[in-house]
Amino acid sequence: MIKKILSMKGIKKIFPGVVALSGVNLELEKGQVLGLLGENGAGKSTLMKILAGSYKPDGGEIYLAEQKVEIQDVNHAKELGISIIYQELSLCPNLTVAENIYAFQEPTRFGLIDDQKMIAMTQNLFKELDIDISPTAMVKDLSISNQQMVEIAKALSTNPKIIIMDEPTSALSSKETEKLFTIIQKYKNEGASMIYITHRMEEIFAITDSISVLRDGQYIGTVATEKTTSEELIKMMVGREMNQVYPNKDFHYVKDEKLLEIKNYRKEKYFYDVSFFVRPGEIVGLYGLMGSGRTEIAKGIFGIIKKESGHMYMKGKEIKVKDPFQAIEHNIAFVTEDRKNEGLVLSAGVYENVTMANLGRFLNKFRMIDKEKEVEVTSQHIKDLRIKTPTFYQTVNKLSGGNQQKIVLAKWFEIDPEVLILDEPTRGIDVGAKYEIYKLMIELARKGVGIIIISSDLPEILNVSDRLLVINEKRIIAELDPKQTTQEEIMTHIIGRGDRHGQTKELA
Amino acid sequence: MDKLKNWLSQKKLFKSYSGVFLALIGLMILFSFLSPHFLQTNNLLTILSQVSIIAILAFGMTFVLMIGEIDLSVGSIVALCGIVLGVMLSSGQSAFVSIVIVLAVGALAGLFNGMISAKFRIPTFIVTVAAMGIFRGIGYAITDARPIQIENSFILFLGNGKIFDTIPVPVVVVLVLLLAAHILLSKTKFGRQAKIVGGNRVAAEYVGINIKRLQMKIFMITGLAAAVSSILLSARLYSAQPNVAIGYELDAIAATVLGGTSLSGGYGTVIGTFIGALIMGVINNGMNLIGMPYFYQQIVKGLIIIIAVFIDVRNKERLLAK
Amino acid sequence: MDKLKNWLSQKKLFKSYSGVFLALIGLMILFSFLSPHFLQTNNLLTILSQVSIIAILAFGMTFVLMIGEIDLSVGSIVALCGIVLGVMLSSGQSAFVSIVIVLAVGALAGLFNGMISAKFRIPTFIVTVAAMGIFRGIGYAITDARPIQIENSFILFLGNGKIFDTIPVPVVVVLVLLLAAHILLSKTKFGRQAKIVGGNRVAAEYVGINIKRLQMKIFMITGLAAAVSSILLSARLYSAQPNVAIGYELDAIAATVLGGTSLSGGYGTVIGTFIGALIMGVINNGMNLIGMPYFYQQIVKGLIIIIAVFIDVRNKERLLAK
Amino acid sequence: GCSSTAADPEDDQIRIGASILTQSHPFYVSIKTALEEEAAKQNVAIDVSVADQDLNRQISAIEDFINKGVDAIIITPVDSDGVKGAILKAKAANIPVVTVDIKANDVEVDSHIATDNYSGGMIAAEAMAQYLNGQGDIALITYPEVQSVRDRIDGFKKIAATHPGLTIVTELPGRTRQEAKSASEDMLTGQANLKGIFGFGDDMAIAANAAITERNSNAIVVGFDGLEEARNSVDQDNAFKAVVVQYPDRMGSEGVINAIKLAKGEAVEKEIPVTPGLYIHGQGFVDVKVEDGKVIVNVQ
Ligand SMILES: Nc1ncnc2c1ncn2[C@@H]1O[C@H](COP(=O)(O)OP(=O)(O)OP(=O)(O)O)[C@@H](O)[C@H]1O
Ligand SMILES: Nc1ncnc2c1ncn2[C@@H]1O[C@H](COP(=O)(O)OP(=O)(O)OP(=O)(O)O)[C@@H](O)[C@H]1O
Ligand SMILES: [Mg+2]
Ligand SMILES: [Mg+2]
Repeated sequence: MIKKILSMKGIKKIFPGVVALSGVNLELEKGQVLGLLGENGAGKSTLMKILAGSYKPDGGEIYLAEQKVEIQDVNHAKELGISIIYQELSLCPNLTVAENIYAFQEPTRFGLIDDQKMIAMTQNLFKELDIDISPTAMVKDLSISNQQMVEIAKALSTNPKIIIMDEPTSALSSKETEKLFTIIQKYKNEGASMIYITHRMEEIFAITDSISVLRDGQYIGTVATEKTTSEELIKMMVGREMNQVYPNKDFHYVKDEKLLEIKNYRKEKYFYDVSFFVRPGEIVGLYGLMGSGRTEIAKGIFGIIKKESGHMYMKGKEIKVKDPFQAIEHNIAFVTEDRKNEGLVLSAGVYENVTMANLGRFLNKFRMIDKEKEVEVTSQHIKDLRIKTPTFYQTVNKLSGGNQQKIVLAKWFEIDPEVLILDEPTRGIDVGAKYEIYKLMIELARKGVGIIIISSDLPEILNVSDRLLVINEKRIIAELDPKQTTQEEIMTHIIGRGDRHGQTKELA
Repeated sequence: MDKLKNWLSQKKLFKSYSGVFLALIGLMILFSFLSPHFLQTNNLLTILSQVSIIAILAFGMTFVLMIGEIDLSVGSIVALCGIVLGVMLSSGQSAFVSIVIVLAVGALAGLFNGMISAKFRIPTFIVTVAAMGIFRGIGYAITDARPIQIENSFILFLGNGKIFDTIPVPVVVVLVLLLAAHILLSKTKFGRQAKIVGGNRVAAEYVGINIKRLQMKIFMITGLAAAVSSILLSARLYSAQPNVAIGYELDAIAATVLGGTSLSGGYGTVIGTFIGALIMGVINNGMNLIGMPYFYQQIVKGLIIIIAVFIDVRNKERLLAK
Repeated sequence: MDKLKNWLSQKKLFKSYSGVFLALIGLMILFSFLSPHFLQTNNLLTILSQVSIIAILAFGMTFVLMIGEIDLSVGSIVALCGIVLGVMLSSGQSAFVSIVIVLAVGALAGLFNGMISAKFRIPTFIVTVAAMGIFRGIGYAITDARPIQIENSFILFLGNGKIFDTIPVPVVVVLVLLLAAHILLSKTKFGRQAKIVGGNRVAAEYVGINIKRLQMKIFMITGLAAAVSSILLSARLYSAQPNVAIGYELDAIAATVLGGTSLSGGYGTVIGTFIGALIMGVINNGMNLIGMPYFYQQIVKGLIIIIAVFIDVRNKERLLAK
Repeated sequence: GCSSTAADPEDDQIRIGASILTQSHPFYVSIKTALEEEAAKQNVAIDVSVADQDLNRQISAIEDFINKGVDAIIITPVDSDGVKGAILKAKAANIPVVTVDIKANDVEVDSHIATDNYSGGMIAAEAMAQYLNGQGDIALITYPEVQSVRDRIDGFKKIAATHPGLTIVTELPGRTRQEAKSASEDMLTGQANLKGIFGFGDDMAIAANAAITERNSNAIVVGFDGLEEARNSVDQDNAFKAVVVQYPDRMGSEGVINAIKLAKGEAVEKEIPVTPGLYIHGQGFVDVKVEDGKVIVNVQ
């Protein structure tokens, strides 16, 4: 019986201007879940893409079940029993759920695709994984979290021996995360091995058996999960001590007045009766399950989803926000949750992405863009947020996921907002950088900025926000003090509300 | 008939082109009021055989647009294949051998486009705009720009003959190819791969699709479609000429886009394309029948195309809103 | 150190069109060996004034492609604007008034394209392919297809005059427009917004860019470019005709893509476009000088275009690999 | 039953369908105008369809005429060979066909009215030779895709070959005035001793004339078609010395007259050749004859 199902030795990978991996080792035992940790840009995804056959390594060796292999391409990797959930969503929006899951491995009959069988296979798979999504729904109509569940199902559909999960939970809420953990446990019991990448410490301890850490493309070490602490792991990752994950915010707000107030916002199917306010310097958290409507509310405030009725007030004066342009005019900033589709221009450089929401500020007296200034400002953000990029000209599609997310943040910090809406702002961001971002948020708050934060990361939202609004069924159902409340209390609110679901739905 | 309708309306797919279909029906009603000749069986069959050449090109184009690429050389491939047909026939080859060789030439021309663009990573727009000159130039060079008469009776039958003395052969050909292309695009793994590539290239790579190979195959399909078109066209013209089918690439693309295929890839149906081609054919025929002056034909045709797409866009939005 | 890095990466930007530039130089060396007349100052200036018309269209096209759209109607706008120029001049208007009106007509034609496509969400391919027929049809209808002679000496000077008895006026015009378009695209907020829209429409919308308005403005720019082209062209031909500039849209797009602009938007430079246009001009002129037979001209031109883009693609990859 | 092919019941007026090669050229605009004017004069209805130089479209238009049940069809073929199918279809429907300007090969039409392009080309060459005293390098602007142009060029070359001092040094494509102007400029750059340019159409001759004027070259130009703009240019003192003149208006009206006769079942002449004329600087129209492969003309 072979225990060591995979070992990677001295893996190297060089991109133009970047050494992504310089001799990394990795070992995986059968039936084990290996956590892979490292800061943004450490090389985790690159290493996994090499294993999955979508990159060719520039050096090093790979052994599967102690047999040396040269992984030719993704098909070869699949044949070898390696399956991967990529960090970035990689589904076809123009196909249905079932068509995506069985893409390139469709069942056929008489040479033609057997749709009925494919749908049945999807249904079986979903039943096994306890996923509730219609196999015939178009992927473009699904929420991100559902798309992520489809990705997970797709990776499992081939009955792989090694499953790689690159930040699978960054788009999931706690409920789906639990579901995923059940799935992982099940496959593990059936003898599959897994490599699990995340930036959430509590997940590492909940699910892994041992942990390997990368830093700056180098292999730092491997530890058994039972024998380590999050302090030790953080130290391995960032190379220094970090005694705090959440910085301390020593004030609730800077002024007891309503900076931004929403009254009775309503849009059929998207949100109902939304009324709340944020004070200068206050951080208001919105929490809810997947599909509860948090993102829609934020989009409604920002004028992306056009409200049918309701009012908005800024410092007591009514304002009209019909589109993002007007929102920005009123100094409202909105960090969207889907960085690739809604946030970044992947084909443009770092500096162009950072300055795009506030170009007016970068014009010289001839109304020309002042590139020096762009570069200067971008450099500052690169330093503040510790963005890892070879130059500020680098096109952002070449950056690691976490660093891309930081650029979206930089873009909105750049407009000097009075109200900052953050939808899953720390998705895919490493512990160290998260800390920096929380600190920046507190600094902004201290200057009087009102912050609304949406997060599916419960510990995060409980620690960061001053006031917590619970969202369910497109409505605000409760307001809680995050310092006093517990996860159980929040769930009671949501589930208590859940009893009346039937009625709400009939009304709608 | 009713059963067919029932079955059709159940199909979600059908709804995706019900907008263009509406536009087509609207146009037909309009022209049937404007000209008493329009709705005659004979005229309807004439329209079908008139559009057959563009429609077949557009079937091929649907595959190319599906993967987000473009082929501007199809008109020139038609010309080149026609010349080859003429040369083969006049050098005494049989119709069968000539057809096989013409199809091979079309596929090779397509392969040229597909290979150069895929292997050397050159945008297909550039490759096919260049190939446009190359293929037509070869056609001219072969015959010194002179037409070659086509006298082979089987070939002439393909372009001008009638089955049961009523149904023009090109109509049969176009319907058979419609079915084949529809199945290929929407029911086979090959068609699905095209859709995946057009929808998300990265995802396609990740699931292991060999995009380059697929691209080559797809350009071979447009080449083959052009070869078939060239046979029908040469027969229709009783001659092979290097200066035919100029600008047909734009007509074929317009028919395809009119039929709902997205220029940026991922969406499209062959049936929609056929309806798109029919709309163009009905406009041309209808305006000829009512004797509209030439200058106005161009203007009116442009406006009708815009309106047809507008109806389609609106219809799709209405369906989505439901 | 940081400064050096900064400077280097700026150079990298320059290098982004060094590949096409290389191809251009290669071609020029080739033709200077093949024809003793090629490198004469006079001939080089002739090439510049021959390409001026396509180059100006291609400048406008660069903006359209930048936002991921396409304009197939520019050739027809050139024809229509020329006719308007001819009609104005022969009805006794001054050159100044005529030019202003021609520019306005060009901008309006562009606005038509931009507005229809943006407001009704119709693909620009369809709108401009339709507009192609509409604008040219109007041109024909105005003059009944007859040419109008241009006799106004100022207008003729614009197309055929020389400054200091050596530099053709069109060359000056094209260089001034090159500078203006380059600044507009790469140095202004407007140009940057175009790049953002081309790169990611949703992200652009979310940072408050009014995409529809931008699209309308950009189509007005292509319309204006076409109007300027039409003035030079009419002067060059000493007449306004509705059948000029057929197919120029493809030449303009080819020059633009040859110059490195991406057809799917988000990337492109005006200088690259100019180099692309020059390559096409040098090919045409060089082959004429050596008297290459007509049929082979088309073939050779196609092959050269492919090779030029190939050099460019390879060069970019080589640079990246460093 | 909607498959009847009967003509419109409401009128017994004669209805003619005409398919014209193109409308983007003044020559064919003249033919079209002549067709329409003659039809109005004779009180018959006429539908003119434009093929835009697309043979397939021409055939479609003729099919549409047949479906509509016209009494006669006039065609200026896009291509001599390619129009055969359409003519056969018309014949099968018992509709008489008249061709104008360009012949149909390998199929019999009821009447054909045309300029003799080959002879026209010969006349142009002879005029060029006489202007140059039989000596010098000359260049041709061509459009080899079009049959009538090929005929002109062939005729030109035939006579040019009879003058040993004349050398055709280059042939470049110039399908539009713009292309012709670039081609002329490049001819003048590439051929230092160029003495003459033959343009196959008015547009080409006018473009060549402009290029020569701008370059102060002493080359001369001979053109073909001879519509008003070109004749005006020949009248002026410049390089454009002579133009072979066709008579599109005459061809148009003869076409309609024959079509009406055929529709009524009357007999017509099978061929009406229209010999082109020659219009030269300082003299206007001059006498010209083509006999035994020789051109008899005097331009001095
Ligand atoms: N295609 C590419 N071209 C150039 N550089 C790249 C490319 N892909 C990744 N890189 C660089 O390689 C380094 C490692 O990236 P990788 O995506 O592996 O990081 P990661 O550990 O997954 O980070 P994250 O936690 O942010 O996802 C980064 O510096 C990144 O900028
Ligand atoms: N593009 C879309 N088209 C149609 N429906 C959508 C689209 N995006 C989201 N929805 C629907 O809107 C609802 C809410 O979406 P979403 O899941 O983004 O809300 P959320 O509360 O922000 O949750 P999360 O942040 O966990 O994604 C879901 O029912 C989803 O199906
Ligand atoms: Mg990663
Ligand atoms: Mg959300």
